[in-house]
Amino acid sequence: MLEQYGFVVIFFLLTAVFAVAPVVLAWILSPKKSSSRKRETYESGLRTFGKTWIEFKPQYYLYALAYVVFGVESVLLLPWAIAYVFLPFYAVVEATLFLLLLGFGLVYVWKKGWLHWM
Amino acid sequence: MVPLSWYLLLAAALFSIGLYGILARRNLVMILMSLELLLNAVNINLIAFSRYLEEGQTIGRVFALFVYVIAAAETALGLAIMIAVWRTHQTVAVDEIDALKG
Amino acid sequence: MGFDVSFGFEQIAFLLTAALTLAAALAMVFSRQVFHAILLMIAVFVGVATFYVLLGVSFMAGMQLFIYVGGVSVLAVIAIMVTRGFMGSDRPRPARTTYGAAIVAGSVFIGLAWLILRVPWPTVPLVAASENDLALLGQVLVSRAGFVVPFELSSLLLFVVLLGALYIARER
Amino acid sequence: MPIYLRYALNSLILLATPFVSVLILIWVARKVIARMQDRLGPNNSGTWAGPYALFQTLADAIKILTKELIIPEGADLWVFLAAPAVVLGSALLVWLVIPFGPTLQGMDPDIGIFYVVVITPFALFAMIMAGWSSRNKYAALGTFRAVAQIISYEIPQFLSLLIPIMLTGSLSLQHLVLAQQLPFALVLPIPALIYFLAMTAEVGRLPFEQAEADAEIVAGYFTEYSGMMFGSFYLAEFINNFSVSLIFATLFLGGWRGPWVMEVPLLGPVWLLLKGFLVFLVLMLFWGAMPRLRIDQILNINWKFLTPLALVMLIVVAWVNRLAFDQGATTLVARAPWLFAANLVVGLVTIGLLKLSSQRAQRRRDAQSFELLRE
Repeated sequence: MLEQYGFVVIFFLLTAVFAVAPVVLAWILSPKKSSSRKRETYESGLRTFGKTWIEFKPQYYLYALAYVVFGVESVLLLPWAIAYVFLPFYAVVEATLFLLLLGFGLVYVWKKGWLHWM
Repeated sequence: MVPLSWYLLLAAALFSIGLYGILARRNLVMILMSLELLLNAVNINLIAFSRYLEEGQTIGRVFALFVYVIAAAETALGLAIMIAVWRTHQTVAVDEIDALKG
Repeated sequence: MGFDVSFGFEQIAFLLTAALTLAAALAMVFSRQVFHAILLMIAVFVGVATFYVLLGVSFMAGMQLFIYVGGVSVLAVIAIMVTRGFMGSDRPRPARTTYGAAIVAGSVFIGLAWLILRVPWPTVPLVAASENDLALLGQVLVSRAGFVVPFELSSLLLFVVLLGALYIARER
Repeated sequence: MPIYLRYALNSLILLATPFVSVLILIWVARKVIARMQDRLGPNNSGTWAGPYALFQTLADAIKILTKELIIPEGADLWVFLAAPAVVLGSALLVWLVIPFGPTLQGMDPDIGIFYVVVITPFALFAMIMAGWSSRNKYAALGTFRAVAQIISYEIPQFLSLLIPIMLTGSLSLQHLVLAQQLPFALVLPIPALIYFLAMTAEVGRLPFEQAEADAEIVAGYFTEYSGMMFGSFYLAEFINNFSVSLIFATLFLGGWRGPWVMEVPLLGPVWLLLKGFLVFLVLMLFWGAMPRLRIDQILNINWKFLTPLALVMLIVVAWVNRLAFDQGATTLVARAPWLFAANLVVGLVTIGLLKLSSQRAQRRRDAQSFELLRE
């Protein structure tokens, strides 16, 4: 039964080869004359100053949060969408309720201004 | 097919590794991630059981789906709390966040 | 016990994936860098998804990757990026705690393994895998005799999580 | 034994296709954009670049292969090296399931289009790996913007993807093509539009080009990459552009369906590549014509426009399709007028609401400037 996955395994292995090949090829062909001046972190031509890592706004987290909630929600609808053709009418009503609740959440967050970029 | 016991042993191993992570790490992110390992172990069990022992093979999968929902919800809330704690305490190590009173 | 099986494509694939997954999981809980731990966690998730493919439920493998790699891991990365834990490594706990944790986890595993090996589990599935039974899954999920109440409740849960988490994490 | 050889050969063909087509498409893109900006673009100025400089891309590829690979100090070596491979690999993996013809497809797994969806996060993680490992402020900034943009647009993309799945009742890409007695873009113009915009944002093409934003943050998450490591990102970007075009053509433009395809099966890939090329051309025209939106505008468009619209469309299509079905319209062609009318109504209402909100914003701005004047 799993013999069909033979193709997938071979395809995945070859994909890995193809993904690594360009860099390996370049590593063979390219000159290797590294110097500490070259290896400096890029900073528009200036010498690097300060911490190279800055702390970011929690704002980004809010979007990630909204993404995860919406993603899980829509992925839960996937089995429903596949079965939609065979489902009775009340299933449409259920999915509508499901989506309306989510939409209500979006509108609430929107009106509260929590998705407003600062 | 692979015997069911192999899957169960695998899930048990994953569960124990996750448990170790929860007990031994200090960073809140690491703890939440170890918790995901536990949930993954549970899901392997659910799906293996539904595949081997259930005739319709749907109930186990539906349960696994709900476990996914819980996992996502738990991570989202846990990390939100972590960020709030970071803002007030400037730390994410659990043994330093015991001053919840003040 | 079920260990007297012939080693075909599937058994080898299982053992290989299991070894890689468990190695990644171990490396994850021991890694000092939190970001490396997240990358290793993704490796674990991919491994678990491979088990679902081996079990013949590739839909769950897709779900696993979508929710964990696309959701939870991204969330974790962004969370450590906005706190300064991102660059920093995680200081280890005192050795006593670590040994204690290892002992607890080890004994839990031994206990579970002992319990599992005592039971004569089946070595072959009850029924053959059915082709494309995703529609059945959807029907069970939203039918009144099935799981429609948890289905709607999960929507409610996610709604509450959206509001609650945004309320906690937003800037004041 | 021969079966595995055949598998390997098929895989090789499947994997070589994106590389070869991208060599041509980069040339096309450069020509198109040059013409839009009243330039010649790559041309044969007395060298050996071939007629119309067709081999320019090949020459560039050889050149970039011989450039030095610089690894910045402080970089996390293995993560830094893995990122280009991961991004290229995830761009190539999609080609496993693209249906070129009724039987001409690498594989048709039962999760079909869902496979394409779950590949995207890996490319996202390659970006995060690149941005994290190079220890560079610009790279970090670019990573953040890229992540915020890509994860946001995944939502409307997925929601509008649910609509064709709903009408097909399957995830298999072959079934999705076979269900399109009419191309879904004609039946469902609004979901197609949402999907197209979200897809443009996913690959970071110009109205939504915040990840690279070369004028603001140098080159975004791959600032520190040089030589072929940069080349891998560039290659993956173009492969992604083309494969999302092909996926869009499969989902909404009827895929390999076309006249005489049943008589001559070899026409299947021709039709698909033609449709995909047209979508790709539109992407390139956007690239040449559009200004860059700010990150807050991009996120606002997503969360305050596309996502609610996709939610509404999902509900409306579910209801209208069911009602039409109950009225006896059992085929897609019979339901098409219903669905199209519903799309039209939603579209008009949306335009009306947009007008209203822009008027209100204008009034608010007027009031503010009036206040300023009075002071």
